[in-house]
Amino acid sequence: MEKSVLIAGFGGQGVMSIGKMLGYAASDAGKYASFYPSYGAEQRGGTANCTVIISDEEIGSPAVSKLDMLIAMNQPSFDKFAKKVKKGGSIIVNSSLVTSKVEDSDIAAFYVPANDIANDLGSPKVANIVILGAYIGLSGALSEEDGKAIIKKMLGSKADLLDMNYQAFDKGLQAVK
Amino acid sequence: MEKSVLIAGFGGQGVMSIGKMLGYAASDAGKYASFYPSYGAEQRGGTANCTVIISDEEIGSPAVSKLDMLIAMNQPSFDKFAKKVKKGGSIIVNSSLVTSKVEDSDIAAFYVPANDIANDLGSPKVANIVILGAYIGLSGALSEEDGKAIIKKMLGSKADLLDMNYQAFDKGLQAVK
Amino acid sequence: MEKIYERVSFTSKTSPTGYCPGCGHGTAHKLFARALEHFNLRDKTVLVYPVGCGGLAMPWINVNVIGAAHGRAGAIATAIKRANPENFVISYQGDGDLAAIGTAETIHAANRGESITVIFINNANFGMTGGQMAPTTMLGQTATTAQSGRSLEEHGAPLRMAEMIATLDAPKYVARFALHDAKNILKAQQGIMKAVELQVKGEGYSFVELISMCPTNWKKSPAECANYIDETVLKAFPLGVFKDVK
Amino acid sequence: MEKIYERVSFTSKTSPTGYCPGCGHGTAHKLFARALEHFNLRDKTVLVYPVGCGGLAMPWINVNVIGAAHGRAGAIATAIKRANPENFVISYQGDGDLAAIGTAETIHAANRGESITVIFINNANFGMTGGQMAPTTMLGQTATTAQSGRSLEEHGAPLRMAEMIATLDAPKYVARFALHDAKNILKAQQGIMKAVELQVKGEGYSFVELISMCPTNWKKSPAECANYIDETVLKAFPLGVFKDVK
Amino acid sequence: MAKIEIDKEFCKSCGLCVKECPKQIIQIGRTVNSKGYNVAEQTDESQCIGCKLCAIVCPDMAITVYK
Amino acid sequence: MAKIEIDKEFCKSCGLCVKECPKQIIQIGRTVNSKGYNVAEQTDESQCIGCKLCAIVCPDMAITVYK
Amino acid sequence: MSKEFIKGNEAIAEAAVRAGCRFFAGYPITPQNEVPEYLSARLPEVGGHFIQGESEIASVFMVFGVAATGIRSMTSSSGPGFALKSEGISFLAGGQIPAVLVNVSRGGPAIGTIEPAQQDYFSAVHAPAPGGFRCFVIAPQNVQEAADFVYEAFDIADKYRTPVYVLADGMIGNMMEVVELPKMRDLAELPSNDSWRFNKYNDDGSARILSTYMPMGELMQKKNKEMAAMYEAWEKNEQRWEEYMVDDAEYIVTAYGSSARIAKSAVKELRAEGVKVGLIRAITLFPFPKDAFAKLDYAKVKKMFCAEMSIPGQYIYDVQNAVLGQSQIIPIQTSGGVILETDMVVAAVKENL
Amino acid sequence: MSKEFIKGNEAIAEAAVRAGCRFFAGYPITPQNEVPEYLSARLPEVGGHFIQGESEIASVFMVFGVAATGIRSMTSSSGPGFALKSEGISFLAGGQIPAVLVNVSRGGPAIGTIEPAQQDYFSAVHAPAPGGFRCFVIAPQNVQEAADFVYEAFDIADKYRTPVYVLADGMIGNMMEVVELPKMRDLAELPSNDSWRFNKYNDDGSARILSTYMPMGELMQKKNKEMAAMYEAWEKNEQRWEEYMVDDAEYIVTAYGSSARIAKSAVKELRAEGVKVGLIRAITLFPFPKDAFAKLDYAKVKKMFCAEMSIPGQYIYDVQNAVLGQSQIIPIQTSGGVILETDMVVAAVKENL
Ligand SMILES: Cc1ncc(C[n+]2csc(CCOP(=O)(O)OP(=O)(O)O)c2C)c(N)n1
Ligand SMILES: Cc1ncc(C[n+]2csc(CCOP(=O)(O)OP(=O)(O)O)c2C)c(N)n1
Ligand code: SF4
Ligand code: SF4
Ligand code: SF4
Ligand code: SF4
Ligand code: SF4
Ligand code: SF4
Ligand SMILES: [Mg+2]
Ligand SMILES: [Mg+2]
Repeated sequence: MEKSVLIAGFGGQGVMSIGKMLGYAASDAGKYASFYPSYGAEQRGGTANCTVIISDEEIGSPAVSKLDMLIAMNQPSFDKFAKKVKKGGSIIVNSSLVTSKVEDSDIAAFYVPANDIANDLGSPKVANIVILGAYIGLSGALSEEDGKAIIKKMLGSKADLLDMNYQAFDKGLQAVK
Repeated sequence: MEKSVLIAGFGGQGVMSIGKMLGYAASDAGKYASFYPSYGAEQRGGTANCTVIISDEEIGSPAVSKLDMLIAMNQPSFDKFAKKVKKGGSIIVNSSLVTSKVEDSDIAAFYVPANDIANDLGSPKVANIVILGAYIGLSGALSEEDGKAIIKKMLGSKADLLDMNYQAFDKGLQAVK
Repeated sequence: MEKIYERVSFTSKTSPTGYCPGCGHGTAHKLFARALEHFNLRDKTVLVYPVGCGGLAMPWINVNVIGAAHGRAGAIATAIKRANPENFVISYQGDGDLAAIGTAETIHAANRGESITVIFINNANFGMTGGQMAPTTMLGQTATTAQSGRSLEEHGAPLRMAEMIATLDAPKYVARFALHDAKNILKAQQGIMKAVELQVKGEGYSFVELISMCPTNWKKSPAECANYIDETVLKAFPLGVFKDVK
Repeated sequence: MEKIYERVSFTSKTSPTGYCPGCGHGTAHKLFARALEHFNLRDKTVLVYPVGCGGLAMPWINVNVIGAAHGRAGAIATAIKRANPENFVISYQGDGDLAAIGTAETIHAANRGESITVIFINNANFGMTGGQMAPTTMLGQTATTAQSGRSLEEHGAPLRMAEMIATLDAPKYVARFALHDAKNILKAQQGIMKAVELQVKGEGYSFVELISMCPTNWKKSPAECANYIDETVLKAFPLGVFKDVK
Repeated sequence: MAKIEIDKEFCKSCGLCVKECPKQIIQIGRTVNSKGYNVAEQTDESQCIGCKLCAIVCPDMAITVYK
Repeated sequence: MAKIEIDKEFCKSCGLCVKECPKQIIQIGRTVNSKGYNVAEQTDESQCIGCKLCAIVCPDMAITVYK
Repeated sequence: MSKEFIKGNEAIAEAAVRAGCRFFAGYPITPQNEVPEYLSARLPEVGGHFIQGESEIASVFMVFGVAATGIRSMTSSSGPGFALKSEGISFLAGGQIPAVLVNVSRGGPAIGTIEPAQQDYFSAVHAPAPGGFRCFVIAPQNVQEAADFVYEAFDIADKYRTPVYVLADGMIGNMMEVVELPKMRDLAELPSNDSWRFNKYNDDGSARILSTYMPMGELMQKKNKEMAAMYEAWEKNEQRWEEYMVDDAEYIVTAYGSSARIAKSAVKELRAEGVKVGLIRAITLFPFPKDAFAKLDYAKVKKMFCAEMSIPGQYIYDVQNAVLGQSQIIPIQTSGGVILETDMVVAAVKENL
Repeated sequence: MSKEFIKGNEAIAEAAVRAGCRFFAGYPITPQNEVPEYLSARLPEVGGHFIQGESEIASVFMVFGVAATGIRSMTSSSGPGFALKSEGISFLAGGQIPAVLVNVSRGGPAIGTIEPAQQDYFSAVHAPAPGGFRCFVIAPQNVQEAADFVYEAFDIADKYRTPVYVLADGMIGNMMEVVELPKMRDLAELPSNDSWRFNKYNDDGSARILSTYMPMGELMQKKNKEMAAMYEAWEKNEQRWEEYMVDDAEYIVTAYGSSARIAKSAVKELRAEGVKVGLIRAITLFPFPKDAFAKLDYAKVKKMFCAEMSIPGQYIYDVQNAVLGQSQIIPIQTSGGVILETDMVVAAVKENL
């Protein structure tokens, strides 16, 4: 089993941290994982994306031509990367910011209004945790427990935020069920 | 016809200028000529030497393993280079400063007390012109006229010194006859 | 009503600079572009731009530009001006570029008194590569390669290029301004005008250092950056004209 | 009778330096060797010597030496001292080396305040390569690459490294002496003693510039060189202590 | 009588004009431009004295001033 | 009472000691050393005051001074 | 040993510390910045020293100075920075000083692009600088190997008293992977350097001279001959490569570094489709693993493919020199930050069956 | 045309002026000092500019700037100086700027020796800097060719908008020979550079950008492909070599530069003794004259000999890649300032008859 996902969005959307959390979780779960980031030359205002691969075996290319999954956090990312998803793959669309729909019928689409959910929870910052939940709900590469464990680990001393993050995670999971 | 000569001595003895004069003379005479200098790392106090080749054809290596002729202006040069002269070759020894004798019977030796001759002429500086004369007298690569012409050209505006230089040249010529 | 402030005529009409919000590079660009406009130099101008964030402006400014290797703008500008005296030559450089790797080129162009205008953006760090310590970083300021802050013992004090260059005989105008508020920006504009005029008149070398902010790597809002400059940076880098040969 | 002046104990007993007659490098070597002898430092010493004539002393001085690339002695000395604080580190450099190609390394070692002793032989030209113009060549002085003499307009003025370094915060002792007569040599010896002592006490960076002669390339006898220094060189390079932090 | 115009596509929401305006009549608004920045806007044109300070401080020449 | 000793193999005939000696009792002599240099020599030991100036100026530490 | 999910540049830095590296000097350049950043904080913790040089030149010469005192030292950079380090590398080789150089390479020439590429091959392998010397060059293909090879590089450097050049790329430097970091070395167990470090006086009290200047041709030639003999010893003893499904292969893909892991995916894909294809991955680039190519049965090999992230090709030239015309070699190349893709390799092979 | 007895370095300098060179920047280093020295006086005479840079780095970037304004420009140096020029050479190539680089090379690595050698071969031919680009490299064998090739180098540089690297050595630079210098070019007749020099505004008033920075991989790869195509064109159209007595030869000696003239003497000597030996001299080193080797009849060639003043061998590697195992190649090598001698070549051939 080898699963690739590309996560893309504006600089400030926590795209890189979702990717890293997936990697840490996979690592903790005893799997192989790679996280490959791509930045523009400009420090800000550009877009950011990363590719994460989780696998039971040694990983070949960390930057694949055809994706199992795309997480599109904003419209430009959707426009740029939707065509890189392979037939049978899926796209998680942050429908709070992306207005387009997935048109290819061979690709599964999951619309998760991550920013709205996060705002409803009272913390715009957890939009990326919502997405983390959605990814785990869908990909099968990691378990729910893996996801929660890594959230706990990442928060570290800020345990007071744990509940809120778990909630965001659960909302994400449910959104794709 | 290709004739090689290595001229060696202390830094201040005009070794390089003899070499260059031979080259200029050969060039003026329509021949091929090469002048290849070798300096130490120290600006002063070291020894200097150059190899001059005069030829009717294009010249191969400008730094030959076996010399047709050596001009040894001081003792260290004699010690270092005498063994590089080929059988049948010759050595012009500045016997004013070199006390050794050529021991190899296959090598012709010409002892020219260049500094003494120059001093006698009243100008210690023309010792190298004495040697130039000796070279031309011996090598056959250049004619007497070639030698005198180049002396004249080199002196340029200092024509008042011409006589003295011609005298030195002639003494050199005679010394090897 | 009449327009009393508008964009420089030859900069991009369609998009802003590529810099982060509040970045001093934008301000600096505006100021020298304004000076070129003022002296009608646009069609003679050759801009030597650096490796560093300052290079992002290159398609925006719409003057002839040549991209220097990191630190070498001083040498490139020198030579272009010597061989093409009809060109107006600006060298635009960051502090990593001008005061670290390019120290030699900077000092020797100044010492030879080349007829060029040097605009030096001192933002107290290596902006483009992600906030490493520069020779100009403040004591106590953190940087990705000085994570507990620059210290006098380990790193020495912030390097004052303008003062050092002012010790040389050849430079004609050496000054330092700041870009963190309108008052200072107006003074900087005057200084740049003066430096540009000097080259126009063929009088020699000028050096204008501009204390600038890098909100992204300072990890402060632009407004906080402005305060930091007032409270801290200007103590290490006093503003002023260090040399002005008439 | 008692010996009141003798050779330094650890320099060559069999041969003089490799320098030309009258060359200031020999004098400079003698002075710092004497200082090492005085403070009993020979067995701790690491001498970073340059590419340039100054490198010729290397087998003569009999201390541990490392040959720098041209201009890089400042960086090498910095790092050796940081990683080996028990060593006494001297960087010995010519003016082509320290003030041309090595400008950046020179200034940054000084600005960081490295605990090293820099001996700078200013002989107003590139000696070893045959008398090319250096940043320190006199106005009007001829050189193989400035055959009608250095000119202010084309080449700028002689570069005063000591003065420039004295504008920095970190250096503890910055001074210039001359080596052309006994009186000046004695003063230079004092300055070098002071600079050496500073490192011995762990107090930081010192820089001693020595105005030196190069009879071969100046095309003057040693005695004429001494006069040239008195009459011309010292006008461009005034002697003095530019910084002395207690 | 004076007014300013802010070019929405040039504004990067840095807030320096807000800080600088002596009349405190600029704020970061709710409009988002195509690059995702909330654009600065003038709140009360009538108070504008045309001092140009906002335009002078704007790193991106987003502001034009009329008087 | 003072005197100097000049190490012949160290002397390079630069003449700086000659220039420096306040008593003018050093000259470049006729002895040539193995490197081809005419060696400096003291002309009148009796006048030497042991001031060391000759030794101080000698770039090659060819001179030892006794007093 | 526990595993960590760690960024390539940080793995490189931590591995160096564990190998006993106690000095690092470098200058910022993307995509290797986390190496100096990490070490700026880490080295002081273990009693080591970090200096951000005023340039790449200063940095490499800082390493030259400290490595010459026997302390394990490293510098890192990327393409343009390695141009500036070239004189210093020449000094490390000429001075026979062990040190480790890490190139997290990007696209070129000149500033080029900060994205990953393999365009520094010739520079690393054939001519890190003028002068005709070589570095020992080793190329990791993933983060694990980046850590392992950097760790080992210090031992190779000490063994031969040579600079060892680890040729990585921006992909390896910037990606994170699950890695088992090597164990912390005890400095006391490292080989003694008292016989050669220049800042130790000899037992008889005489001084040591570390000079790369050889005024006499004979001396210089002697030294060149010694170096040439060392390179021959490497060629004999240190060639390293990986073979994957080569035994029955009719088609051989060869690659190194990041390209090799990508090529391996392609080989797996092709094997799954029944294509008899194998991979030869060069691990050491100098010494070049020419034995891997010499021992192939060319009667069986129908075609070879050489994949690299460089246009014009570079690695392919050394492959040609190893294959000596015994098989056609088809290039598969991207460059300048365009990443080689598994599909490209698969397609190239299929087109040539 | 009159002949002159002139020093190699001066012939190089004068030939550059006659070719239309009007800008030179350089930094002193033996054995090329007469090039800058001569030009410091000569260039102002013809309205050109000479600058002694504060370093080799500054010098090459001065040339970069001025050459980019369309003025014919040159720099020169020797080994260690070329290490420092490497980033600048990469900028010339990356910026597609015509310029001439002259390396009067000496022994290495590091400071090495100031005496002549051929140890900068790989650096010149394979990797003047990281980044995977090449220079057009041409190697004179005597002072006449040094002048001629430098003269021609400016035209090649303009034709391809590339740096052209003249690889000479300290022997050629410092010796004097009888030379016929090329004629003075009229600047007005040189090809126009208005289409590309960056300091001219476009006719529509828009500005020109000279940048080697390509943030997008695709752009960089496109550029790399264009450069690769140019190198292929060189390989097709610009290979140059000299053959001497090759037709009936059973033994082939190959060499370039100074070594080639020495080898030629040896070939003459051997022919006089009846040995059927010939010489292939590489004139262009990049493009490498591989056609010279491809067209040999290897059935007839018994053995080949490769002479160079470099240990380890470098030129021999490219010869191997051209010969592709079809003949044994026996190295004849000196290095580090030890001059190759005719006798060595003669002896090597005789031992292997
Ligand atoms: C030779 C070389 N070394 C390093 C780099 C990497 N680099 C790019 S920009 C930069 C520093 C930028 O800092 P600064 O000059 O202060 O400009 P800023 O971005 O702060 O405006 C560096 C080190 C490079 N491109 N080339
Ligand atoms: C990188 C490099 N560039 C140039 C040289 C050639 N070189 C050797 S010594 C020297 C200059 C010496 O001048 P200076 O430093 O003033 O020392 P001096 O000989 O005058 O004492 C130069 C340029 C070199 N060895 N390495
Ligand atoms: S990183 Fe700093 S210097 Fe660079 S554009 Fe952003 S704010 Fe400006
Ligand atoms: S050339 Fe000058 S600096 Fe060099 S040894 Fe001779 S006198 Fe001294
Ligand atoms: S012109 Fe002055 S008053 Fe008007 S908005 Fe701008 S800063 Fe405020
Ligand atoms: S200063 Fe300019 S960029 Fe900043 S918020 Fe105001 S208008 Fe926008
Ligand atoms: S010690 Fe004084 S008096 Fe005696 S010789 Fe020397 S300089 Fe002259
Ligand atoms: S100063 Fe020394 S070297 Fe010079 S002449 Fe006197 S003794 Fe000889
Ligand atoms: Mg900066
Ligand atoms: Mg000097």
